[in-house]
Amino acid sequence: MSEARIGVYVCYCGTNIAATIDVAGLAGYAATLPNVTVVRDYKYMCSDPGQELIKQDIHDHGLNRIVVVACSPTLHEKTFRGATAAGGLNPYLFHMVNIREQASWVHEDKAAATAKARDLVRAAVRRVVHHRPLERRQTAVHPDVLVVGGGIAGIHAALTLAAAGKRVYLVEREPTIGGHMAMFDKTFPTLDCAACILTPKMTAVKGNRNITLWTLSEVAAVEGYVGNYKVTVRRKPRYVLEDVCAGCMECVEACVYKTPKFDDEFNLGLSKRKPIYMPFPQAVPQVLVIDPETCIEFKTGKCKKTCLEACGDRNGIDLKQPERMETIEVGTIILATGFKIFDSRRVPYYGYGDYPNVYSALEVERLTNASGPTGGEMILRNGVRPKSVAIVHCVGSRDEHTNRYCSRVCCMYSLKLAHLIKERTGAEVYNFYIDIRAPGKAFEEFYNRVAEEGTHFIRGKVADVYPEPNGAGRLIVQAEDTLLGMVRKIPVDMVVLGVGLEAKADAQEVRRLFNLSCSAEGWFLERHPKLAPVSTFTDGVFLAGCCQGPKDIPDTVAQAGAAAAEALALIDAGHIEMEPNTAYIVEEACSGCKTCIPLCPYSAISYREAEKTAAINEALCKGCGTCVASCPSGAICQNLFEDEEIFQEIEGVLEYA
Amino acid sequence: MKPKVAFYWCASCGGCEEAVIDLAEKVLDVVAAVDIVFWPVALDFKTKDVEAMADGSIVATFLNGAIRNSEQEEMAHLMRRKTQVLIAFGSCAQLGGIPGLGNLWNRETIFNEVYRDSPALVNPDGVFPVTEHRDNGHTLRLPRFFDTVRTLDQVVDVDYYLPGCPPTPNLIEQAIGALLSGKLPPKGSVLAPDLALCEECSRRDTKPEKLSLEAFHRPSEVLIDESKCILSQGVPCLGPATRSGCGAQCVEGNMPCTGCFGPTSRVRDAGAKSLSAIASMAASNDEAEIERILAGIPDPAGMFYRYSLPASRLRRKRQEAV
Amino acid sequence: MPEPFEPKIVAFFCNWCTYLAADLAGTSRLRYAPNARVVRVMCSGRIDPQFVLDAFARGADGVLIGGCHPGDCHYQEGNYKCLRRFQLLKRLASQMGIEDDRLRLEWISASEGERVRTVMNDMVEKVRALGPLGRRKEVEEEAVVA
Amino acid sequence: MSKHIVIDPVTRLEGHGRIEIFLDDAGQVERAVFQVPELRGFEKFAQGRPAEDMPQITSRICGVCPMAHHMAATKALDDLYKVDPPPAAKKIRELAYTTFMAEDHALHFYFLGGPDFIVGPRAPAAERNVLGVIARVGEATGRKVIAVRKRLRAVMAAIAGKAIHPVFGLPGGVAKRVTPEQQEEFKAAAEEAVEFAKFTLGAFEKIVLGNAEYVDLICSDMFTHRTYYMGMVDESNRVNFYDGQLRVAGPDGVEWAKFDTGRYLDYIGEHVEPWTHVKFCYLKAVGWNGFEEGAASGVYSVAPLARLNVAAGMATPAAEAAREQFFATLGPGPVHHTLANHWARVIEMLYAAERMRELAADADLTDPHVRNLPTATPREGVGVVEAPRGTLFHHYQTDEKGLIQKANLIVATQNNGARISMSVEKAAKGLITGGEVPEGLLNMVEMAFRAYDPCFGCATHAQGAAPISIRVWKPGERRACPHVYQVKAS
Repeated sequence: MSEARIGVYVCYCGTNIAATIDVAGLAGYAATLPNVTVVRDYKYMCSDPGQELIKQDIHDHGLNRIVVVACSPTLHEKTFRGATAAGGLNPYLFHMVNIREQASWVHEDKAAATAKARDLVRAAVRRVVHHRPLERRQTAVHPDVLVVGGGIAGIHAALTLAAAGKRVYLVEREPTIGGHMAMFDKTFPTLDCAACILTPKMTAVKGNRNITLWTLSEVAAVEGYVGNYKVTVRRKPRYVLEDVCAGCMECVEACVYKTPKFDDEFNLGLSKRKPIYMPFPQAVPQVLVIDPETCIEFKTGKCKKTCLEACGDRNGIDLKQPERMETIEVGTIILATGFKIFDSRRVPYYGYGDYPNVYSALEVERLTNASGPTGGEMILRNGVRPKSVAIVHCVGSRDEHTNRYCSRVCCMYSLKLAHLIKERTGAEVYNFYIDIRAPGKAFEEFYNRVAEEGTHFIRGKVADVYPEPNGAGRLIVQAEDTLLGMVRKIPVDMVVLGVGLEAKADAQEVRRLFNLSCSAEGWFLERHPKLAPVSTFTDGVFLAGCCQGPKDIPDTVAQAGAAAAEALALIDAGHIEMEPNTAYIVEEACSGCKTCIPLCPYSAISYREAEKTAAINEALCKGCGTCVASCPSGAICQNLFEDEEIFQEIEGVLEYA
Repeated sequence: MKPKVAFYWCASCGGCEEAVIDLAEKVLDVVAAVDIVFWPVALDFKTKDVEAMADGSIVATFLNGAIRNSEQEEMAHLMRRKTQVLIAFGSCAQLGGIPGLGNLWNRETIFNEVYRDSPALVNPDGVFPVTEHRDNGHTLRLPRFFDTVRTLDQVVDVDYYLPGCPPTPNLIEQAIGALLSGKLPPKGSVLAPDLALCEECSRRDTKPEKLSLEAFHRPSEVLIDESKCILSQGVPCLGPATRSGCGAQCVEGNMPCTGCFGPTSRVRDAGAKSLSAIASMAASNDEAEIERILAGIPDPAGMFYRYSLPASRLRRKRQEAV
Repeated sequence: MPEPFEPKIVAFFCNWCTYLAADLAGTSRLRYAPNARVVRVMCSGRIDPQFVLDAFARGADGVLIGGCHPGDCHYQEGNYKCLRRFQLLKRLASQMGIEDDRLRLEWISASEGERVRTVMNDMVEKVRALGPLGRRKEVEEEAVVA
Repeated sequence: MSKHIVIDPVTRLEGHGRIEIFLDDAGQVERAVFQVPELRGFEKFAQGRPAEDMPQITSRICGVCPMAHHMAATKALDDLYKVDPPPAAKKIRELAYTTFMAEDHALHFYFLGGPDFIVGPRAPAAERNVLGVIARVGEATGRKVIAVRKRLRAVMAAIAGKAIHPVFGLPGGVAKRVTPEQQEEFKAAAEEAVEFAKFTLGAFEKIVLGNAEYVDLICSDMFTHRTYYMGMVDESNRVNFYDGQLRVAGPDGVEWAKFDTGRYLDYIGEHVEPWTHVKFCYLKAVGWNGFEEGAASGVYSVAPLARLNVAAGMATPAAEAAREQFFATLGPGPVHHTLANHWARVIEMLYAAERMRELAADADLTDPHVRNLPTATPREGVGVVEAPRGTLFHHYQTDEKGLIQKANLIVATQNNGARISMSVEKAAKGLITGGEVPEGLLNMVEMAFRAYDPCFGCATHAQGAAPISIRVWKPGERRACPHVYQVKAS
């Protein structure tokens, strides 16, 4: 290696760094370090003029190593590698020092923070000397895409990709796509009908030859890496053949159960269904489904199987239909697995589950829905139309005991429900709220409109819901009105709980399946909150909709489009460039002890009988370095993380100036 | 005039001298080719003869043994001064060797064990040896015993290393050959193959490709199958982490390699590396279960630093903690 | 008058969980003790026991290893390999007179910025209480023994 | 003439030591002190190690007699785990051991001690070595000596894995079986060993006993001490190196004690002097009465001469015949002449070779069952063998996991420590008169302890050895007490 000529570039990041670290002093110190040729400080290194400095110096001073002392490499490593390359150097002759996220932002004592920064710079300068030019590997991107979840997010992403001519696998766990949106009646703030805007998209999915729709299906395993994922999908039996069934419903008529007997999941148990049923009229696919939990044939084997007769020689029913495992190859994956609503039983004093007239907002969505259990008629379980209704906001949101976060949509849908209830019943509607959050387009206007309709707004958290003592059957809603500064006890016929949104119960398993990170609340973690909101830390896996965090339909659809676009970018590029941080074996140093072979999670290491040495398949290696650390004779090395580079870093941070 | 060669010993057992004598008839060839000017175990030349020589007049000195006391340190400096090519000869000089295990203790604890707590001892007055003892006008001195055993290159500049406890005659022969022919590798080289022992182990092919272990056994606990890789039988063998060149003698003797040849040139801390490799084989991801599996290795320091504690990154147990 | 003892801690953080958590602590402006110097590796499975002992030998008073929670490794199982080595290394370290609190393995996920602060502060306090490890000094003294 | 003479190091013995000789005004030796300036540490760093590692760790006490330490440690492990090796294992062990004894005695005779007689005590220093020996006995013979030794070392390596620092010893047996092919080679090697031992005995008789001056030297009072003797004997009180009871004979040759090795602590004590690192063994019951001869002093001696003195015979025919001739010549016994060790050593070499021949031919040798696995919980174990240089004790205490908690090692040269000091002083007083001290004379002082074939590596479990030096102080210097290093500097 020729004499190292290092350029060190220290960033002020405005005051982000400069406020806690003596940048000029740090630069001055860097200049005293061995092999350092040029040191510069600059207000914003990541800006064009900042990067220009690097290019210029490489040219003017014949630099062959670059160290940028600024923010986290996860943010700008790419940027500065780019600048290094633009200056005519191999981008890997560069190293980045993080003195913002991990120094200036977390320390107060300027002297201590600056001392820490000095140590880190010294380490980087020592390390970078040992860097070698590296080439990025290219790997082809499989053009097919997997979309997990058939709610509005998954549907929109799938249609967008299909429209671009890409083949999409849409995998949905339920018997139908549509997700939560299909359960809504109207959507805020425009009050247009959810079904009217959703069902056409659902049918479009079914009709699109680029989309393979698998309902009653779940992803069982994911192997491979960006551009080359191998996914195994478990397809549960429907017992009704999709390509045969015409959805004529005769089998339902014929079922030995004369009347529906079992809770209808889609209507949240507000109505009943038979063991063989159509999830809801507009379900996609328009195919019936048999629930083995409730079907007599499955439980006793002694059913007359009238459904089979009804279907006749169409033979659309196959009670022996097995579970199938399908393996598909895709280049990219979009996760749109959605959310679950908060279970109000966790707040006992609201009486949900105890008092029949306490409803969750989603149940009310069904009650107001024309295709719902009551055909859209707003009546209580006893068939009576409520004269007074309380809507309790922030149930399971903004709450120390359940979820601290704001679920973002509850205020607006609560206003929507207030409007609908008033419209359908003329009842007095009381909104118990903490704050009304209406930050979206036309949201505030909608809030005002609902207020003008005469809906009551009581600012206060509901402390208790209990039956009226006089036995008149109404419920007393008690809250402290923080505007009037007095406790209000309001008797109502119906209580609607504005439940918040939560991560799916199985979010952890899904996260592990796709190798993602989760926020503490269980929402999938985006790569960067601002610059990469739909990307994840696993290349080629993108997020759409509420699995990433609570959001409303417009945001969800926008995000789904963004995710589709990210996938398309990879697909149309045709290939992606992999980090060259792979492990490699120095063959003449390998004794063939085989220690490394079982340690590789990707089976990238194999033993070559002829040479009696181990070999690493670079295409399979993901660069974790586990084998490197375990090679007992030091015959395995890792690009970008060579032993020597790390030892230099250790020595660097500990060699006190 | 024949090149002058010397052999000397510091903190060692004499095994390295025996290894030279084990050159057998080849000793005569060596004697014919070189002029041995110092070799206490076999020849009657004295230190004063060495002191009388001009500095650098000895072409090569094979110095075995670690540095344990002040006299050895002085001899090391003397030999360095008189010698062009100084060879750290054997595990003790190269890595500290078995005596290096003394670095788990210090002068005081060792003295107490020997002169205070030894079972056969009858020492009512608590007499300890002293560096200077006056006895009706006569002064008797003993060298200063250090707390810490050091390798030769921690005391003087070393040109080459000849590994092994002891080095094998064929390596010694090759080294002398290289010296005489002037075909020497770069300074600081270890004069043995830079590959791990598995390379020359007759049992390599019997080792499964994917080996992970549900238990580690001590050689005393199991009957070792003479035909199979010892590690694959759950008995820790340091072969994968140890430099080859000995012909896998211990494994041929149906016992695991204990690492006397030290690490390859690419490893900085022999113990840490072999620990890493062996621990990684534990066939579990559960903390308690891993604990159970690794319990089969009751003495990590003694196993992984059997010959190399003074040469390890930490060199010794903390004085305060001894 | 001697300066009060400030422990030097070398921290090896995996790129995908603990390093991100440390970044998150930064973006969340959580304040913690400035004693640690982070060395980034792709996976805790890359952490060679040699690195840990080298850090101690060169004067670190404590070494902190940060990896993904069990089951969460970005590389599936690297953190388990780290755990296996760590458990044996821990015993070796204590044989060498290095106290438990000086060598820690912590599982910190990308979202646990708060935990980075807690662990850092806690470790610094514990090591401060233990005082300097002094390996570097001891070795230097050995070099001029006699 | 320089104010003092430094001979440094004393050569042709394993390990290191120092002798200080102080002269009075008349130039007569006033005091001669034998120092071992080194320290054992093995007992300490054995602590915490697994017991089964002891055979390999303690063999590093001495690279000349590693087999002795390896074997004592292995026997201690048998006792520790209360496990009895299968017959084949015992025979394999003893075969390796007797091979080693024959080889080691040969080494001493031709390389270390022999040159003083074959080349001559006052011959030029440059010739007083194995090369000088070869020059005297002829290159052909010289090459034979080397070849036989090589072959015996090969036998040891074949059985033990390594000749230097064996690996085969395990509680309850050995690590590896002996194959029929190996056995054939062993038989042949044993044959040659016996022939070679006889040849050596002949050479000794010719060169030494045939030389009146040497015989006088051997019998001279300055190389004679009347002390106790100790050695291991079999059930018929015959010399045995590998196993048996310990027998102690008084200066008068009468049996003073005979005991199981496990009870050694009842009989042996260790005494400390401030001016040396080696501890001096003595018989507890008699007590430590300084560096004195006679029945009233606990000082005793081990090694070849002692073994012959305590034994009623040798277990093999040719060796027995040689023993009888030995006592007939120097007899009746006990023989107190230190230099007679050289003769006794060659007789033992013959015994070792003959015993080796018996074992090599044994049918059990190739039985594949060479180990019984330990089942007992370990607590304490003692292992004792006769090393070339005398009785060797290994004694371990462990925790229930078999990790060493305490180790005690008493080695051959240590048993001889007191008598070696006495020999040196007596020889110095006998040889040095009038302060004129030619090199040859000093070599004869060296001979006084070379006869014991002392192993100061063993004696101190050398953690670091200082070369032996003989330093003669003139009266004037006494006041100044110059430090030897200052002298070197001047």
